[in-house]
Amino acid sequence: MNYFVNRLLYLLVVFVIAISGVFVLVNNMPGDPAYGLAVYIAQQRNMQFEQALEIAHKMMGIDPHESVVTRYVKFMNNLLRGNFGYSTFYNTSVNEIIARALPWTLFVISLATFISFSIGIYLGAFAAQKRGKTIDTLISTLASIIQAIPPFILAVLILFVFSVRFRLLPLGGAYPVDMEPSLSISFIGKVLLHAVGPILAVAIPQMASWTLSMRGNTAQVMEEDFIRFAEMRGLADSVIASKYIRNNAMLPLVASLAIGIGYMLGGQTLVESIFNYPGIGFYFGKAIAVRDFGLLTGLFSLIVIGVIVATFVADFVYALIDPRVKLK
Amino acid sequence: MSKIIEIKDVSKVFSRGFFKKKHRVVLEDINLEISKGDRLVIVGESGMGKTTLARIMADLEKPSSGEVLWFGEDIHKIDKRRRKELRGKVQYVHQDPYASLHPAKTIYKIIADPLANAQRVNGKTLYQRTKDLLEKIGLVPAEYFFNKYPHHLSGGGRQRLAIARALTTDPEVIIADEPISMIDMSLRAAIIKLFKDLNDLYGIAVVLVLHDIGAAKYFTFEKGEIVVLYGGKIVEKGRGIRILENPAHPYTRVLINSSPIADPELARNRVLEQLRSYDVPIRTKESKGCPFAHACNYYTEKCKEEVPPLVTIEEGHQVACHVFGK
Amino acid sequence: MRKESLKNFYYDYIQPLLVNKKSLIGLIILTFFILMATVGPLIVPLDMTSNFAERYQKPSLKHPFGTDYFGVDIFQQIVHGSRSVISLTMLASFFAVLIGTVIGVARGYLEGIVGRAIDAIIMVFLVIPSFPALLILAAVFMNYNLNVVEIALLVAVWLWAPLAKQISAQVLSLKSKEFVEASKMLNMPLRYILFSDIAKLLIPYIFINFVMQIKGAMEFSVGLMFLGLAKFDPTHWGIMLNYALYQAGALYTAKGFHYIFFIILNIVLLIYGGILLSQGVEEVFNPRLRGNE
Amino acid sequence: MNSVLKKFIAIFVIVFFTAGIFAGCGQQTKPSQEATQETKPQETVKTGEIRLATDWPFPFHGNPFGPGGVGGAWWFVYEPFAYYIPQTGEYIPRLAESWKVEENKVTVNLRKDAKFSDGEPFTSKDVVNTVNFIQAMWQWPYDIESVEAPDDHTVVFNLSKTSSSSFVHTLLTDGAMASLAPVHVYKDFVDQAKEVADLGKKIFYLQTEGKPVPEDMKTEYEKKSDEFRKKVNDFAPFKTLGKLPVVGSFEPVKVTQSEMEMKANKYHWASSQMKIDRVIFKKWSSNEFVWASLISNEIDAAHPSMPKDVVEQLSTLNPKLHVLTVSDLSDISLVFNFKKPLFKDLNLRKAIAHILDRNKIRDVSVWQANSYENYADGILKSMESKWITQDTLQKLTKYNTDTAAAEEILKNAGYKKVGDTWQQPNGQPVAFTLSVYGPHNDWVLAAREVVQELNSFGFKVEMKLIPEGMRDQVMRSGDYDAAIEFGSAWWGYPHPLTGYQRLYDGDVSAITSFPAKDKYNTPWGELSPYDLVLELQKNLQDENKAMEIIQQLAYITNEYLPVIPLYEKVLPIYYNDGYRVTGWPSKEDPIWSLAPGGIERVYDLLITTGKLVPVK
Amino acid sequence: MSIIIRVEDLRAVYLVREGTIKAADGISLDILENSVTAIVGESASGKSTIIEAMTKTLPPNGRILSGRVLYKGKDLLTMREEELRKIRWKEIALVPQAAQQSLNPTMKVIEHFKDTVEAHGVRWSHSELIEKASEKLRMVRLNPEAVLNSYPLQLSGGMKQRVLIALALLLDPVVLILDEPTSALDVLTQAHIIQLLKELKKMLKITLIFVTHDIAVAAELADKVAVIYGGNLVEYNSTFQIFKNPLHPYTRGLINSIMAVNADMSKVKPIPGDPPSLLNPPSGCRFHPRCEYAMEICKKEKPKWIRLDGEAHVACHLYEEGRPLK
Repeated sequence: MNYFVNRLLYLLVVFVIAISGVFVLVNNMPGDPAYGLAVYIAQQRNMQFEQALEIAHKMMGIDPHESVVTRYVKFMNNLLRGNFGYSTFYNTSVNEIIARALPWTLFVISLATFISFSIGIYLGAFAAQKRGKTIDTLISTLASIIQAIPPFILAVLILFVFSVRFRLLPLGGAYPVDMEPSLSISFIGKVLLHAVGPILAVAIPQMASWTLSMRGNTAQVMEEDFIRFAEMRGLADSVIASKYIRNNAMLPLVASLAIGIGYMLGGQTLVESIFNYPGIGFYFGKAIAVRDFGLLTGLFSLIVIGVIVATFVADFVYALIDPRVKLK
Repeated sequence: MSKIIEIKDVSKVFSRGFFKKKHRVVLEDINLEISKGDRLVIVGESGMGKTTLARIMADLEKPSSGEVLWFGEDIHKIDKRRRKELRGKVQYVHQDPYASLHPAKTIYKIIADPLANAQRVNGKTLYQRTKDLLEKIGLVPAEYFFNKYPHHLSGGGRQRLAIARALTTDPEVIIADEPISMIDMSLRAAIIKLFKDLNDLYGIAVVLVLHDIGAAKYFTFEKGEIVVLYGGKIVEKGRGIRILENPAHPYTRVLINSSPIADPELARNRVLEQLRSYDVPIRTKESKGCPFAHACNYYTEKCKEEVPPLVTIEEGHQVACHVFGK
Repeated sequence: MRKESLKNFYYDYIQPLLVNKKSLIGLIILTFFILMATVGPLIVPLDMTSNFAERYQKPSLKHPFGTDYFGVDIFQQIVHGSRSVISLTMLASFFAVLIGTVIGVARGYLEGIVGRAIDAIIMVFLVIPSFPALLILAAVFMNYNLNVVEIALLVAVWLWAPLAKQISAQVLSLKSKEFVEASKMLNMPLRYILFSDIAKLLIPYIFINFVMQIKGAMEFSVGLMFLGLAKFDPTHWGIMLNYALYQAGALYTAKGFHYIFFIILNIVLLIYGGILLSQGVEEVFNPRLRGNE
Repeated sequence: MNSVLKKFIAIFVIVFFTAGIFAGCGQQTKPSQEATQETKPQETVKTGEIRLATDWPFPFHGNPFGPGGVGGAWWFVYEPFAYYIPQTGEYIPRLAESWKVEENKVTVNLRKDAKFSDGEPFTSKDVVNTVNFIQAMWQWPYDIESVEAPDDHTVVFNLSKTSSSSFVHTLLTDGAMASLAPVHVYKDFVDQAKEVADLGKKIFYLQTEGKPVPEDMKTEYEKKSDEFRKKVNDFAPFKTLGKLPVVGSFEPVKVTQSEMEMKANKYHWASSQMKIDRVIFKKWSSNEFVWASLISNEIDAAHPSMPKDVVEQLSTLNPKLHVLTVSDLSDISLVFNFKKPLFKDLNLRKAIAHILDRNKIRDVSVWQANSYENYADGILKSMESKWITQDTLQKLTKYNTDTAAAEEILKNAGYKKVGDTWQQPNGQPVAFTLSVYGPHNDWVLAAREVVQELNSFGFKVEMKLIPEGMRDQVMRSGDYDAAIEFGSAWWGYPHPLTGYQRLYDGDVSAITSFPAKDKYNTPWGELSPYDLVLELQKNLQDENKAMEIIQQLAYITNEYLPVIPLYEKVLPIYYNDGYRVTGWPSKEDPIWSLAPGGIERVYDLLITTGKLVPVK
Repeated sequence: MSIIIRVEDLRAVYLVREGTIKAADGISLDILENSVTAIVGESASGKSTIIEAMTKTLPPNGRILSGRVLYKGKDLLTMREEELRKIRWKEIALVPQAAQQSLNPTMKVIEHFKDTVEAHGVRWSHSELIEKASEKLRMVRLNPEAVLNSYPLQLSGGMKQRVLIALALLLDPVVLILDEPTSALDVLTQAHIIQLLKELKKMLKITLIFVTHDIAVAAELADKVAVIYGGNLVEYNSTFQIFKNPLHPYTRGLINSIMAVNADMSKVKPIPGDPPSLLNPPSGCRFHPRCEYAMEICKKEKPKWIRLDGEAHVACHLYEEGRPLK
């Protein structure tokens, strides 16, 4: 238990440093969210730009003269209370945006991770057991090639092929607006259908990397003495493959699974923007584009918290499932 | 000034846990001396503290209490430079020659680098000295090995190489931790022989940590001392041949009794002495009594309460036992 | 002696890579691209004059990869663009590996409060998501005219942390190795222990990471061009792709298939070469590394 | 371990399903029960639906004063007094039945059958309140000195003396003036709005008259307006009322991040003619996304810029897709930063005008656009013949693509070509950066072509992309050498004044720092374009005088090249005919010219006049 | 006594990056029922290869080139995998050398027992399983309650070794093969295991084959000893004969180099040189570079496997054509 307390304190320190770093970074970002509005006002009303800017600042509730330190103290203070700040662009609290967007992102990444993990584990173990055979070469070559495709290219291709060319998938959104959200089969079906694109874009590269890691791990575990001992005991291949090889090869991956989910929170910007999917990444991209610093810091903090929680959970899960760690 | 290493009242406690509450006494009040040209064997099973003792002697670990003197100077009180100077005189050979040799360096480099560092030589002299050293420990022809890597050698060859490396600083004492346990039976004698030769021919004091009583006997039957450790304490100490032929402590007896005998007839007829327990005792600061009490077949109530002192039962033979101490 | 050690080096590090199928193919691919970047522009001329009427020509002898939306030869652009792609990618990977190694080794060797502090720094860079951070950095540095080296450094800042973490773990285990202890016993100086004993075993590891970084650096550099941080280079593959996908909409027209295909092919092939090489390197060197643990 | 792993996976599955369910429920901003249960007027059931693409703020607040307003729903929701068709110059009455313009006074007679979508009648009180609201919130338009409501259906606007003559047009056609703040929705704010607006006006008039403004008045105003603004900004009718009562033809009923659903206003005055009772907006996230939506019939109409080949492909993939183009009343230009010494040299700008092949640039960038073949006179190509006399044209330099001419100009001015590179008279190479806003596809394509042509001529030009969200800032701060930007543009009011104002006393001059107040040599003597613009504004009603000034401005613009226009932007409008809706007017119909600056007006007009009908 | 396993001309190799390791090169051996056979050799001499090839459990890079292993008249090497699986463990159980890593680290000990039982279609209830497992664990002097619910890493090296033996005994096999059962164990534990095996042999009707590099262990336990050198069988004789009258020079060297506790230390004589690399084994007799009796023919011709009087088999040119060892 001491270990976890220790670890928690350490992660807390890391968190504070990271968040402060993010804050400094965002606050040094050039650009003024009120600029566009000011240009518009100045042009429409034929007034001096400086004056228009002042009006725009007031309209958006931005105080450009507030010192960075004050802002920082305010921000940290809010964060302590679980308040992620205020979005000037959306004119609402970041918490509300997170409440709207996070479930979708979590939905996509957890489903994508689940799918890619299960298939990747299976394929990796399968390939490793057929090491050197054609099927192994095929699987690992394919996985490597998929890994070589930059994710945004993959996302664009998926969108084009499935939504545009063959019109199999709906374009954009999380569900059709003319449906009432409910637990009905048809609604859940629509939600799943809308999520297929983003899920594929996340899951395919993931799957490739799980496959390759699992293949490597399996190959390593297969060399272990206890595998040969299991063979010597006359255990069936299927039992060895599942209980002995797969379980042991999977352990390190299960830990990285949790961490992976944390990291994916931050990596959704491109995919969600391409698929127009209303998750965290979508808002993140928007926040950068419109220089919504409040939203930006808020989402950044969320992602950092996500990664840290994931790291912590990974430690915990790993200790839970691996007796070698548990007993130490 | 013939004393090279003196260990005075050395204890070692390993602590762990967040508040360092869990602890384990690994060594307790050890006193030892090594003088020029000595042979010393530390025997005992694993977990008895022999490796820790050897590492403390070689200053690879700090004792929790007590003094370690090299050439009469407390190594934890002298300055770094002096310690460095003295360190060359005390060398250590690890148990596992696979791990103690750099896997990606050639044999030439493994010897020549420290040689150049210690002797401040280079060029042809370095080459010649490296060659001499390799030949000295029996890797002949030396040039054949120069561009080989450790994994090209057998276990015995590797251990020789590790010994050769220890010799680069012209040490006055070599401490070797289980130098033969990772080596094939047929090559073990040769390594022990090498240590004996180093001792005989160059006057280097040798401290061997062994669990193999036979090897201990081979090393000390001409001269040298044996120290038997149990539960972090010296239970018996004395001239090698004397102890092996007339063991006083019950543990020493069991140890000798359990050692393999290379004679089928004798082996089949011998009766193994069984202990009451084969567990390794875990001693804490609160532990009382003789560490062997829980396993000893001769224990008395006294053994549970009082730590037996190390008493001399004969010239050059000390034992720490309430029962056999007299 | 020297000749011998060269030979040894060849047999220990080069020859196994040539024997391993994966690393051999990877090496061939990478060599091909490096040649393309170095020698290519000298051989292949670049004519960027647009010719709208000649756009989307199918691959032919005259235009091996066809022409793009502007009617410019795609092959020429790929060849000339490889220079900026490869220089930025390689530099960024190099810096990432350099920073990662130095910090990782330092962390591995330093105990106590300094070590924990370095640990925390590594962790900080691990928990800040790199891509969004880079987006912001891109905006922050937008008005500085950064040169390739500076941009590579900027990219490397977000790549080194995982490597540093791995290296520090490696060093932590290596420094308690018995051969390191032996070097200490032999009074070997710290620099010898760090740069000869420890670094020697990290080299294959670092190399693998270097190759792995190529992928990350490649993606980042393309992203940076999109964002306008890196100096705009119309033949940079990332920009070509941007033109193809977003400006010219080549995906949406049957004529433009080859346009996108050849750009993606080259990007994927380059990264795939790196992946193959690193897989090969891992296969060749890791057993030995593992065997010594 | 096995069982633990299974548990772990089970937890995992549960977590993602709950996440999904959470995501499903409580996602969208939708009216509360109260709104849906309201008794509906008896209406014939209509089933027409049209799908469009646009943008809107999300979470949707329904407050036009809040950030983002109501997005693309604007013209469906807020009707102006009238629509103005630029091509015919005709005003189509909407909320106004008729109006009378007198000296500094506009009297508007409101339509008597206009009702809000919740059944409340639309009266002159709503207009008064709206004007107070805008003035209080936006500190604009102070052109309106006061507004009165003599009866429920008459509004009298008293304009200030300084009000420009084009303001009447704005007043009549601007969607903001009539119905933004219905009294029954904003009832808690009415008095406060009037108080703040009056105070603001008072200060403004004191300032324009050059009189001192008492400090306490200023502070009072600051305090009151801040308080008011904060209150209004926080007000989200769509959320708090659960509905958005609108006077326009459609009312938003359900809004998500990616889609917005609007239902017809049953009480709308044209309701009986409308055959379409539902509008679905898709989020316009990127042009490619809109292309994809058009191909797959996800939307019925949109106006993205699209390369030629994509259009061809689209038409083959979707034969129901039609395209037409209208002038976007704006042009894309090469603009210079006159703070950089390089561009102060007119010779260089002239040479550039000769080097560029503007037809080629147009082909690459927006192929449907109108090309400026010869001139750079600051008047849109499509309007040139209307505003520039033959006589004037004779006087203008023709900038046809002619590199030899360019070379000659440069050589005469002391430039030298050394190797492949042109050098300035001071020995420096002609080198600069061309900045272009990254997210605008057509601009980037144009920039690439410009850079390419200039480089092959022997200049050293590099291109730089301005990241998303940074355009105004970069351009305003003058942190560029040359750039691609809107040049002279008409925007809402199709008169050369708008364009010249932009060039010499507005946005473009703000970013280029073109010395507009300097005097320039013309056949009419030494003239300053800045003065000319002011003069033109004063003489707008006097057509002859205006024409004369316009000739002079055209001359200066063409000869002194504050910007080089590349092509006249057009709005390509794509619509699916016969998939969901049909009845689109012919491509020549002047109604399309209403599209620039608010294409939803066209859709609204087509629906409310019953022209667009659902496909059976 | 009848022959239970007959090995005929067994050849097995390992494929490695550098080439082919000829680990077992023409081994022929008869194992008698209910006897204890020791296979003695240095590390990498091919001794483990023999038993692994016999049971077809070579590591993935191992290949059996030729030979037959007849168990009760059936050739194990050509037997179908399914059939072989049934025989494995139920009739022939092999306890591998690496006892430390031979248990799945993520499974409790009890699950290993369960797996093994299930694999052989034995239908025991859970309580039956516990009972049987406990019985076998008690047989190797382990506390079943504690051990069964432990993870492997909670057990000491000696305990793991005993767990493996208990596991091997679970289905009452006919033949029990142990690979280095005592190496890497402490003296007392080693003696303990040897004692245990002796008792097992008395208690159960079982054929025991074990592999060791310590010929002293063979002396204690074995009825017959087979000596392997460099992948070749060099001598096969009864234990008593081997120790009394070693025929092959290597066997003789091996016995002379033992540092047993009862030995005359002045006669201990290490074998010079290093064991051969099986990648490029020496020509002719593989021992010739280290053999003090080496003749010209030894370099060229491989000695034949000849049977001398009694049970003695040897492969040495000294005995061919009736040349007696002097």
